[in-house]
Amino acid sequence: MSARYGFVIDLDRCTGCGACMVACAAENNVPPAAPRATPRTGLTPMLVRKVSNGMDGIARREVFIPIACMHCGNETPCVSVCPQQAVEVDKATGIVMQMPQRCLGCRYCMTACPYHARYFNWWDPAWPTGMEKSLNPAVAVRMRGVVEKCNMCHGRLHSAMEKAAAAGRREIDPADYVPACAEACPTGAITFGNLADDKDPVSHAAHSPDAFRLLAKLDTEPKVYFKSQQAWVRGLADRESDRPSEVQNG
Amino acid sequence: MADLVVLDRRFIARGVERSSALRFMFWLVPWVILVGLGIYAAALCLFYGLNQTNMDNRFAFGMWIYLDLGMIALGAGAFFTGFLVYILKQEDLKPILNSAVVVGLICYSGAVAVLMVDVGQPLRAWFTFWHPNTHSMLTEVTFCITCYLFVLILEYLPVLLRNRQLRKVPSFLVFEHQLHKLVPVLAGLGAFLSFFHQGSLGGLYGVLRGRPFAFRQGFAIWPSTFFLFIISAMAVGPSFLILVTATAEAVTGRKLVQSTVFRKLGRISGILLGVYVALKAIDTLVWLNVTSRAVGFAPWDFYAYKPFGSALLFIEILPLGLLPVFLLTLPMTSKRRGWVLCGAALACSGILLNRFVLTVQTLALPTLPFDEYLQYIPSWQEVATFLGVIAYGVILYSLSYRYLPMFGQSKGVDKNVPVG
Amino acid sequence: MKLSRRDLLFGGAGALAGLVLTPVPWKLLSDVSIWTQNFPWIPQPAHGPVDTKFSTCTLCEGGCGLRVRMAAGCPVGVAGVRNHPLTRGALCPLAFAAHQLNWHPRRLREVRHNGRPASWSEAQAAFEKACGEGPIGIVDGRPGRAASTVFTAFTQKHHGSYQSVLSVESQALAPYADWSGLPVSSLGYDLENARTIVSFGAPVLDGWGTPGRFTRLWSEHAGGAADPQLRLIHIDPSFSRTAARAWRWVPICEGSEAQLAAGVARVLLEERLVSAKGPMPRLTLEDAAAQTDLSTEAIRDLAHTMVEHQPVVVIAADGNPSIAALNVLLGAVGAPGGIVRKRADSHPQASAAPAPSSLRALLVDSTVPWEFVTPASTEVFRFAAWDGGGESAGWLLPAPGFQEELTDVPTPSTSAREMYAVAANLVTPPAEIQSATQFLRQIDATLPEVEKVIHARCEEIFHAREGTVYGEHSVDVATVDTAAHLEEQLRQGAVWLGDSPVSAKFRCELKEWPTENRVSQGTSWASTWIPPVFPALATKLYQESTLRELPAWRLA
Amino acid sequence: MFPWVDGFHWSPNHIIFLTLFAGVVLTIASTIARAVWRTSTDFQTHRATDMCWQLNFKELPEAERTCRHELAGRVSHRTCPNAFDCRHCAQYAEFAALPARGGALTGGVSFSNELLYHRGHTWVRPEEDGTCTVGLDQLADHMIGHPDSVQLPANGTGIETSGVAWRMTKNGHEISVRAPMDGTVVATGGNADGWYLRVRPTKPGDLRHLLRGAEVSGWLAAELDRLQVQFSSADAPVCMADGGTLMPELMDAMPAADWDAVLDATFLEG
Amino acid sequence: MKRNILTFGIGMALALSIGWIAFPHVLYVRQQQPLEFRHKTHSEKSGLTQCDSCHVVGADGEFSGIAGVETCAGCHADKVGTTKAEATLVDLYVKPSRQTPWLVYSRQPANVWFSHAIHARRAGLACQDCHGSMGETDQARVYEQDRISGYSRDISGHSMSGLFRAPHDGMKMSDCEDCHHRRNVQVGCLGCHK
Repeated sequence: MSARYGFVIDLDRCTGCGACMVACAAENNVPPAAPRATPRTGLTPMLVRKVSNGMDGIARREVFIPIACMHCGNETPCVSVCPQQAVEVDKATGIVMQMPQRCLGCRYCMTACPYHARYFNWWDPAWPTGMEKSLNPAVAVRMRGVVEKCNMCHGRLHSAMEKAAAAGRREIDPADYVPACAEACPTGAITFGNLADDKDPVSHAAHSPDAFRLLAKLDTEPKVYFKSQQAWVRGLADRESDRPSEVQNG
Repeated sequence: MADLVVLDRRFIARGVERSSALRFMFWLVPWVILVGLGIYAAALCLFYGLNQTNMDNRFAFGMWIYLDLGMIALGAGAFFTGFLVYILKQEDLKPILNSAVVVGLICYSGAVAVLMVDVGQPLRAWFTFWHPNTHSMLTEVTFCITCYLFVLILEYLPVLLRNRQLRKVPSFLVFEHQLHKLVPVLAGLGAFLSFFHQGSLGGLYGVLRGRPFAFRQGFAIWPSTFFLFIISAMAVGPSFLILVTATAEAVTGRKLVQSTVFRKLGRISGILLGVYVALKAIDTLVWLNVTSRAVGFAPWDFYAYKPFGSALLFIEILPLGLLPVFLLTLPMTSKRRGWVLCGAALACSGILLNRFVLTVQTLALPTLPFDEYLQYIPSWQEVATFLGVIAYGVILYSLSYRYLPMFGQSKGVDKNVPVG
Repeated sequence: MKLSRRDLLFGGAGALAGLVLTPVPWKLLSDVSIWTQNFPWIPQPAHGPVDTKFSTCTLCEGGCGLRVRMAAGCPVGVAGVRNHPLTRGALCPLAFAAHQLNWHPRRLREVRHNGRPASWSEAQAAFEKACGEGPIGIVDGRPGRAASTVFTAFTQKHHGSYQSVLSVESQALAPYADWSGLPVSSLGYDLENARTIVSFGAPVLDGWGTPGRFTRLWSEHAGGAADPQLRLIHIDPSFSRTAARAWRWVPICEGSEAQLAAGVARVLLEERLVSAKGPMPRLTLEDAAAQTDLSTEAIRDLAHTMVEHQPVVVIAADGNPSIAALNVLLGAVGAPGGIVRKRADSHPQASAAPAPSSLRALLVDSTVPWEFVTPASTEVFRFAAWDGGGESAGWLLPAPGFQEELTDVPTPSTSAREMYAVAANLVTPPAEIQSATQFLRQIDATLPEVEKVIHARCEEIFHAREGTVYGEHSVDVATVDTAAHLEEQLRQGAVWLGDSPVSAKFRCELKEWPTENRVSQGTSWASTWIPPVFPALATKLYQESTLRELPAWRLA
Repeated sequence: MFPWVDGFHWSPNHIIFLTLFAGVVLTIASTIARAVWRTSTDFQTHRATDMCWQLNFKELPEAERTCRHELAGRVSHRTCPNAFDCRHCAQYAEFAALPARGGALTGGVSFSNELLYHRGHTWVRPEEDGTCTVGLDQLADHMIGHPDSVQLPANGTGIETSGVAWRMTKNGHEISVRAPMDGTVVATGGNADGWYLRVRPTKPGDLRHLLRGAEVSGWLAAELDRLQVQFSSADAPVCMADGGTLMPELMDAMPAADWDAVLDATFLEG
Repeated sequence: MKRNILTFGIGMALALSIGWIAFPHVLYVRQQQPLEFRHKTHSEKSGLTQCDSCHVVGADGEFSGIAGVETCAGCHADKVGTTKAEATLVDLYVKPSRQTPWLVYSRQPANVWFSHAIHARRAGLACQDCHGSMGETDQARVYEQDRISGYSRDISGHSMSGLFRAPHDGMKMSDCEDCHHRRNVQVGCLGCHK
């Protein structure tokens, strides 16, 4: 099987509640914020950012953009730069995989990523006493001094594969593999599926006229699509000269 | 104390005048303090992790990477002078050679030391050698710099073994003699390695298609910055040697090399700088009109963010690029020591500015349409480490100057020079 | 022979050469880097069997279904339940980290009296003494539970008073209760059938009621469509999340919701947009416009849009009667798609009156929000799983935390249909922890056991033979064979939902337009969240990003 | 990446990379290896001693490298090109033929015409039995006086011209005395005996490189000048006003002087 | 000259002996299993000949690993035989139904995901292919743990040099990769890491 897993995120449906962020952190054993952590040094493999059209009053529009690793499929910027093969694109799934155990923390990949979707463990991961019992056994805890990012909840992919194997199947049941963010989204704004499969609703949505990708002109073939019926939101895909003047970021 | 003075005297070559031991110690004190501070700061970073710095997820590279790029560019004098003397047989540059080796050693060892603090998992750094990714510029850099550091150490060894006390051990003396005979090989090797890692350091940012401000097209696998960095490093290496030597002369109050050496270095530096500036200008034009627009970025937007205005670009090319070229090459100025020094200084700062723009400004600029422009002020730990490395350089240079035949001066030459 | 320096030199060289030919340097090199891959001070997940349990969230009255992944007997992940009738797999952002709450640093693990450690026996003695000396009161944060039955039983026997604290959502329904004489708990919103929803500052897309019930509904019937089936009109001084996603956002002056309601009412009546004839508010349209900082056209336009797509229902953020009155005018009371009446109502009449200071002692259940103010004169026995800070006068009694006790979950106040679910005790609570009911039963053993009450309720449902049980697959109660079987299903996380609401009209008599202009308190995104603390991972939302702000009265 | 590391596969990239890397590493390694190897062979082929001397000679100030013939006044100005080893000197014969105009030695060190002097301040006296006696000349003797310790080579050990003959220490200064000739030690004396070694020459009668007669006086004069210059820096009593004699136990008498430099110069150390 | 060679040799010999003989003893902590367990006895006497009579792959493919005490209780509810180990098992673990703190020889680190379902079911590997003759062992051998990395010695393998290894010695990443290579199985990092 050679799948190309990806997301289609309907920005008109995203209420910016943040369920995806929390669910992602819980699923992937991301530690709670260190006392001195800030939005600039935090660990948020899934990050919902708030962007406004810069107007005020009744003309004001806001959109929440969930940003995780885009799993670029072409010239993947972070893969070619890693000096010791800690990042690679999985042939079978198209997932861009980050290996914290191999990473030496040079952070070159972070400078390479146009989406700032990679995060560095500035602190030793720490949980309040006893809370380590609530860690998810399907995912290893990262250590200080390495880069991490969205691995598409590979822990869930593993259990799906295991389940399939136990049933003597090679292919996994798509229902068994849904990343935490997509599962958590209370409005169904985040949808996940196999872009290579034409029958998959997600690959349909990806081709809808409302769909767009961020910085597509960089030609890195990101596998996360966004969707909106509002023109100004679709306008956020590329940085033209007339950007929204002021923007707040999450 | 007294026998310390005697000891110190014993290591200074006979007949060579050096300032009094006491005076030398006073000179060292501030630098030693700085090094201590630097070590303390580095220890904090290694023990508590990089949260001690002010870097963050957007500013993943900070002051230290800038330091590395800058130092390695300035340290290029080592390989380039070696290349000129041993391969191109420019014998008249020989007097400056040892000094060049020491400067190179300082810059490279310093850079590697900082790098070891900069990475999050220094204990795993060797993975790069075990599982290298041949597509990564950083791999190229790591391999070349490590190898070249060995080369530099080997080049430094003969100088070291010529110390008055060490040479009294016959086997050392003979080994020094034999090794010295082989140095041309090392010089060639050094040139080869430097060529690659200087380039790769440029490539480091040039390949970042995710950072349109830094991204450049190029030839084969190498972006244009690869070649720009090589030329700029070769151009600025000699200039830095001029500065260092001049400083040493000022501090010691001795004439260490003939002015002809300065003039020659200056001219070489100037000519190469000229080539560099020309290429740089072309590269910038290509980027402005093709590369950047191709990926949907209006190039002048990058300069819309203060304090980094488009002024930086012009400063880099004109007063810090073209001007030194003239100062170092034109007959009337290149004869005057003052002008040469001035030109060298401008050239060095030009390259440092270039490295700064590439490392810091690139990261400060937003890529996503809804990103904002970020600022970053290094923490005291970063600054302290930075200064520590500089101080280490000064100390190593001073020690080498005091106890080793740095400028090939033989006994009695500067007998009649006033005590510096 | 004595060792010369040269000997040492050569010996050292030999040792060095030899060492390189041994595993020492290489093994150490690799081991040290393996060490960096599992730093001993970094926690590792426990080994143990993994399985999935279903339950219901008790952290607010929403009654959302939970799918809890357990490893080695501990919850390691929380998710929604796809076929849960109300939430359909959706949860609030905080629930996804709720399983970490039990290890929250502010978790209460010992009895405290006036801030000093004490013992259960002391607390018990003190409470018994209080019962002897005078009337005691029990405050319940969530009426209609088995525990509530225990409380009422106790108060009846010991001549105490039982009160319950109403959630913001129920308070919004209180006016209809006053006008119709029905208990608040029997009313709800029939959102599923509404086509226009006008929220006066209620964060309907941000944690209101049963989070997920409306978000799912909205995303199915509205999403970002320009002309949606379900129109959401949001009236809010600030550009809140709901405002950002609403079909229309009407910004008005802080606290002028009542005036706007009056203005709209005036337009509706004057222009005969509704069948109702009155009462007419005193406030003129111009005054309303002036006070709400809207143009008269805007208000008129709003009124027209409201009635364009029927049925329409107005949702208030709080119990402001003027806004409720608007529903009466719109005929949204006792009609499909409006304020409806759940079928039976077995719940005790709940009164939101504050505790009379005549009481000798007051037992506050852990379901009561931390900011509930107790009269200074009475001795307070405060049950809580987490310490909400502030000076803790009286007794602070450690209560079971997340999924640590067997309890039942009654109908959420906003729901249009009756619901009944059971939250199992998936986690064995630490020693030294007791629920209020356990505490009371130690004083009076004749009180009913929570388990028994739940059992009885199940029997009741079984014999009524109405509604549906939503477990792995939904089955009508009528087809369930035994009550025991029903109870077992509910205990394993299934949900019982009553049949659709009776359309039997109930009338609200409205003599004159309410004049009360109470300012609706700004409802924060976590207003329904009862624990005084947030899960550790909520820091992702307000510290490691600027997506949210930590509500002032919550503790990280 | 490397053929023996998990998951390695040959690809053009890897091949280029490996070749370059291997090349670099080999070059570095071989360079070191060659230097070490050559060094050890130099020692085995007894070239080492001579090389060391040659190198040290190069480092000597020009004033201390004057040719014996200039010292003897045969030629006006000449610097020795052969590291004081006249056995390899082409012009030796032609210069030696010239008449010497050696002035009498002023400033109180005496020397004997029977002795042949080495520039390292040792003398050689050929004996009847074909062996040679080796001792310290008067200047060195006066300078050191009674050495604190003397390390003489065992009988049978070979010594090479300008190699180390024996070691002495005085007031914490290590002094290694250069051998005046090639040969094998047959007997050892000491400071008290007035001689230090008795040596059987390797090539009998080949002592052409040693100073004699007028050369010695010229040389000693130059040496005394040097000493004066060196002492002048130290706050020492002017010990050698013209006509005065060099006082014995000089090192004890003038502890303040820069003996390190003086000894290095006197015994021709680097 | 001779002397130099001699001293050089001595130094070398010293280093070699320390590195090859003393080092392993220093590096590894040796621990005894909590119980004297005999696979042999169980397979011969009690006829539990199949590995999966105790080590089970569940319906979702989850592997039970070493059987829980409840499985032991199946036969050892009361003392079977009179050995000391028997007494310990029943009194210390079965009666209070406390899990036996086995030291797992082949326990992979937390960052490794190994699925018995995939390897044993789908790929059809036999248990012996990796665990060797564990099933026939007649006593629980000493558990050796690396002081620095904390891994069981079975992971890095018992041969220090990595050469002349006994079959089934070592369960390192390289071993997995070799096997995958031989059967040309293509998996990325996260195919085996979590």
